[in-house]
Amino acid sequence: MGIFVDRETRAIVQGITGTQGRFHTRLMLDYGTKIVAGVTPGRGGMEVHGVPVYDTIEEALGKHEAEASIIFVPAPFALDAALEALENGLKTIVIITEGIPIRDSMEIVARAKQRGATIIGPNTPGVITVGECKLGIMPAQVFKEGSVGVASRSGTLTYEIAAAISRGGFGVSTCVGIGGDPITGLNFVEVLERFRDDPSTEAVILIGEIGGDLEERAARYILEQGYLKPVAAFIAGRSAVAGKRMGHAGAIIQGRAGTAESKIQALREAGVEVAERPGEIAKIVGELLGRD
Amino acid sequence: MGIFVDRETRAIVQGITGTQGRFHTRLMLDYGTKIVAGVTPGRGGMEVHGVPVYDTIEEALGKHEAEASIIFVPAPFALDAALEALENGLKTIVIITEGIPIRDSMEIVARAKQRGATIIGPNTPGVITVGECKLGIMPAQVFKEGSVGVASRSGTLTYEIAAAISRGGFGVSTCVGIGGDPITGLNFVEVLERFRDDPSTEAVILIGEIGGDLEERAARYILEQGYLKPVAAFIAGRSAVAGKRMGHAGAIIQGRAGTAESKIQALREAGVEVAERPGEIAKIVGELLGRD
Amino acid sequence: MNLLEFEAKEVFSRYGIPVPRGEVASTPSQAEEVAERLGVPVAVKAQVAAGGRGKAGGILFAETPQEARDVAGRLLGSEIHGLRVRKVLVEERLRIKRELYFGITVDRSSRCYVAIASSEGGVEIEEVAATAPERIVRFPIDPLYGLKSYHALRIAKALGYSGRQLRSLSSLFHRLYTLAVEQDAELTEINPLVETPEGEFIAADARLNIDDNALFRHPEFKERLFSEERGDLTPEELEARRRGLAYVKLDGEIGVIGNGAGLTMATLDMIRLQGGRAADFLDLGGGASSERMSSALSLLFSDPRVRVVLINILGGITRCDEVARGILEVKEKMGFRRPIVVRMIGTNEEEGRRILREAGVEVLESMEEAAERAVEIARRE
Amino acid sequence: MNLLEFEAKEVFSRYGIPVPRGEVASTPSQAEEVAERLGVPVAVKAQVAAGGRGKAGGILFAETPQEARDVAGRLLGSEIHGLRVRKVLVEERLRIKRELYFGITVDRSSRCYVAIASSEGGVEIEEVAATAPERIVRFPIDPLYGLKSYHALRIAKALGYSGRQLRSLSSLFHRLYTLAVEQDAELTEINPLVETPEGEFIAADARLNIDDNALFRHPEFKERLFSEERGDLTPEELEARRRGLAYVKLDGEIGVIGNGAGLTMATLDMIRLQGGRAADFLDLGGGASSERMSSALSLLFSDPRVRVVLINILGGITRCDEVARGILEVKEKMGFRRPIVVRMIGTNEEEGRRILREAGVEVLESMEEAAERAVEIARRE
Repeated sequence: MGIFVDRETRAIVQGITGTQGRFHTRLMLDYGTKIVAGVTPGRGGMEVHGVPVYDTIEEALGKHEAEASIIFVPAPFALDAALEALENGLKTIVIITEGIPIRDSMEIVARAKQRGATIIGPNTPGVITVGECKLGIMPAQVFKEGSVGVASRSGTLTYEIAAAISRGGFGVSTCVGIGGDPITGLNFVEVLERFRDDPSTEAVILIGEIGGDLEERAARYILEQGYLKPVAAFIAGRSAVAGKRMGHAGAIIQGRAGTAESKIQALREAGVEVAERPGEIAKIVGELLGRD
Repeated sequence: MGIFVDRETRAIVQGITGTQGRFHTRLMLDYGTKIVAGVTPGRGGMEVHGVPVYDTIEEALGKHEAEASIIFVPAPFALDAALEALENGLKTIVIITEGIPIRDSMEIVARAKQRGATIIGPNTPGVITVGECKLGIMPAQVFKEGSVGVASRSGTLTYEIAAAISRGGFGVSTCVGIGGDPITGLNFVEVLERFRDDPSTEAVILIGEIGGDLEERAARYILEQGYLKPVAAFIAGRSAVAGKRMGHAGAIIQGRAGTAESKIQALREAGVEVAERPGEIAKIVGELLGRD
Repeated sequence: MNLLEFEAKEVFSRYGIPVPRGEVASTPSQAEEVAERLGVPVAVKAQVAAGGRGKAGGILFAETPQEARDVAGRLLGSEIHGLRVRKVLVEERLRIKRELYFGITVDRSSRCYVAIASSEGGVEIEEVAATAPERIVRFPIDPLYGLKSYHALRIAKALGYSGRQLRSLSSLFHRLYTLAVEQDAELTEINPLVETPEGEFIAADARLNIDDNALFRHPEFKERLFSEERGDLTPEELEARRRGLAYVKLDGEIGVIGNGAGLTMATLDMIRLQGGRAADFLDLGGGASSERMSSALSLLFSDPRVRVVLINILGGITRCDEVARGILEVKEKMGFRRPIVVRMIGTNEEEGRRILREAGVEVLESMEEAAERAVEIARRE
Repeated sequence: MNLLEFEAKEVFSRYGIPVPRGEVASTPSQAEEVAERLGVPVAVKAQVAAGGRGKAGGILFAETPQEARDVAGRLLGSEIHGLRVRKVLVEERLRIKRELYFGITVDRSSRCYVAIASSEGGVEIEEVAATAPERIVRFPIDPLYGLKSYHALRIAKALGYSGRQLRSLSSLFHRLYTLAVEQDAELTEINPLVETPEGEFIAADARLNIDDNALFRHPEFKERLFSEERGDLTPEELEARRRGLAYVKLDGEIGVIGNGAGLTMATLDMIRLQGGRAADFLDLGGGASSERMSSALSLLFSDPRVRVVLINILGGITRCDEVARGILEVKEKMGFRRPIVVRMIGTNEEEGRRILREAGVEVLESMEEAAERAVEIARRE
């Protein structure tokens, strides 16, 4: 179970012959992920860790069945890679690539909507349904199987918190990186909706940061919908200054919008427990799940 | 009755304040067409022959109901005018404008398909359902009411034939100019389908010309579908030479494709009577309708 | 508007499509200099905007600069399909492993651009379509989506390429598509698209036909619309274009003026049915004014081949009296240099007839009659 | 990348958006010359890529060329919001009937561009949004459809214009949209957009922020990315950018290096919770190599404000031993110029710890502990 991916998910790796694609294909295979094919134009006929490589997705789908893909191609080619996946009917597309132009991301997301597909990312560590499928670049060892759903805008901070959850004796159902860019395929509300319907998830952790208003909208959603599963959060960037981009393209306070304070306040007003520091998360999870 | 427009049709004139728009608005009103509003950006608040003018279609539709429009704006602005009509939900759009770039026409037609709307033209005299509604620039006096449906790629040649029909004591149900450009919203097959379902039409005349293969496709349709109403045709351009554009942007024989001979042969093989000269049309109509 | 090969190749280069090294020359000695600079052997190619140039002897080869001079001398000033050769393109001679075809054109039935590729290049694509249709790949392009790089890959794959060549060929296809859209091409094609023994792809020939109606978006080409150098129009056609008339030169002796493309074509057809031959197609267009009429008539009067002028007007938006006044103007200015036959019906027909009757011109009722009369006069004159 | 006003106005002009007549000057005497050429009165505007420039005294006026020289002298070399003024823009002073606002920016929630217009220009749009939201028109733009001319008309109409002004204003809006898309703007705005007493619209100010990630499509701007003249980055930030590090200068004394933006931000937050102040945000990014680490550490060591460096690494793709080796490199090359505190867990953690222990560096387990230690050292030093 879990959301977006599970043990049945069959995936194609786009950009499988690059350094990153190659490296993570091995790690994903090691985790048990069903990588059925790879795609790199001009490299059709090769194999990468036993996975056959094709020039196009169309060709790959002529030989294999798949419903997901993970994209490692360089930023200037990511738009086309995503459109190729969409046009060929793939329904879950993880875009690891960092540095995609905003305009390209807007197009990807709009096309995905037309086709009813899910874009995870761009600039995401991907998604992992613990013990079942890892479609991403997160280190597997920090995750233990459990009932906490995690949605996050960052990478290593998520691993930090996942490790804290594990140390506390708890575990994760699915962890989704929605991505660190200003335009991403998923927002927190959409992930919360999925976790709501996932029987293997009992509580949800949101890992937010400065920039945009995804956290405020999540807070409003939780409040207005009377979200039934307990939610906790951590928000990075309370010490950030306005107008400066904090690493992630999306992590920027613009004018008065996007401050950590605004997000924390909104979440607290919606009854979400907001941790002061990552280390507190395990304790909070214990409270949420009703065990100490 | 008739097709595309009838006495209930309410239309907006786009480009109503230009010389052509103004002139033909009066002629259409004289014919009894329900012109409910005009649109010219920057001219909102004016009146043309008693028709109120607005800056945008959105505004016009705030005050009036309409389902059709007729476009007289210059070619560089025609794409936007058509898109505005489509976005605002109009379902029948007559594009009189000549000289629209092919790429713009391709976009107009593709967007119309998405929205389920009908584009008549570009580069068309428009459509007339005789005695009910004239949404076009054809001279009304050449048409008499009757049961012959006419679909044509040209203007004056159509009037020539309509006049011949009238002289022969017959009349027209609806006459549609599909337009003289290589890319048009309607083809002959689509018009034949409409005439098939129109009880006021008993026979159909197609007026074709060199270029493209609309006539051949119409012939194939008539043959394969066993079209039940009698069809006659006239094809202009038997003396045309390859590679030269005969006035209409669409009237050009390219390589071996688009000759009058090919069209005439295909139509005759489908059982369509093809007139040698416009003057024969009345006689042929008499035969089709079973009266001499 | 059909660009000349060297003009098209300039545009191709801008889009990163490889073309042979080469330069244009207007004189034999320039051709020699270019051949020297490039190194021999070279191809010397007549710059005329007509198809089948190769078969018509418009492409010659030279092993030495001197020979380049000679063959350039033979081409320059000659006529190919009725078009004068004013320039030649001198190019390195490519070594050829295989000749392919790639083009983007308008698919009228599907109302979109279509990419056409074939492993049979160097001959006309219609030829291939007729004899070996299985060698042609057609890819219709959704106007709201475009040709993406992975579509281009699919096309290149269908031609049997893989690896590095698959990438370079598909990238070339994609560039030509971008060019077609951005430049409003009605047709652009590379035939032959040469594969060299080293595995590179080079556009040996280049055709680019820009949609005349889109020239307002392309000021660069718009200027050439009325230029003598253009090369795909006869001097009469250029003059007519300057006067805003749709004119096509034909090879008969009956001048024809009509209003509306279909009606004018039908008039030509009628002349042919009567056994005559038209000297032209001249469409006044919609709502013709007296100036247009007089401009058209005087144009035909200046054509020595024309023995009689047949004017066929159906008054709708066009008013017959306006047209009649235009005819009268010509009479007053230059006199009727040739007999004229007028057929005129429709809006303000009576007033038009009256004006012409007073000028001694009889007006006929039917197209048939008018064509018959014109053919008769042409025979007699 | 934030363009300077005069650079943005160059781009605006290319798109046919009216801007005041003006020229840029690097010296007071150049400013005087420009004022003479333009005619007085003029505005003299500091060219720094920072908002609120007017309030900070960056825009002055001059009634004579001599005065233009004087005020330019005052601005040139001064600092506005920490950015050095290297150039001024000398412009004709506009006569103003009304000040509007128009901008195109990215709507993160709707995942599309949004056009924002207001009849309240000349103040920050966030200000208007807070105090008079009814004066703001927001128009979200479908990325697969675009802003059409009739959308622009609708926006201009909502500001209360009609007739000729409606057309000219909407055409200006449409041009700015075209610019935004073609230039990959993250934000472009005209504030104020001046309506003159004659009814013309002129972009009195111009802001254009180009998406850094799209610079591969804009070689023209890409070159400026590392240029000193850019003006919106401090020298340290520029140097970090050259080294490929995500670095933001802050005003404290604890140097921070992390891997991953979220983790680094959380580290800053932790320092603040402990009562300390960070000197920077420095993210090594994913899969950091030893070179990146050593480059980052030596950068912070060269900052005199830094009293202690806190390194927080979570090994995932990044390997702790790699990072440890990078730290060691710096020790060997330049020595530890400041105390360092390292927190490191994850992939190859043991090997990393061992390397650092041998170099005399203790590695801590938790972020909290590490932050506490760093704050303590900063107090002591």
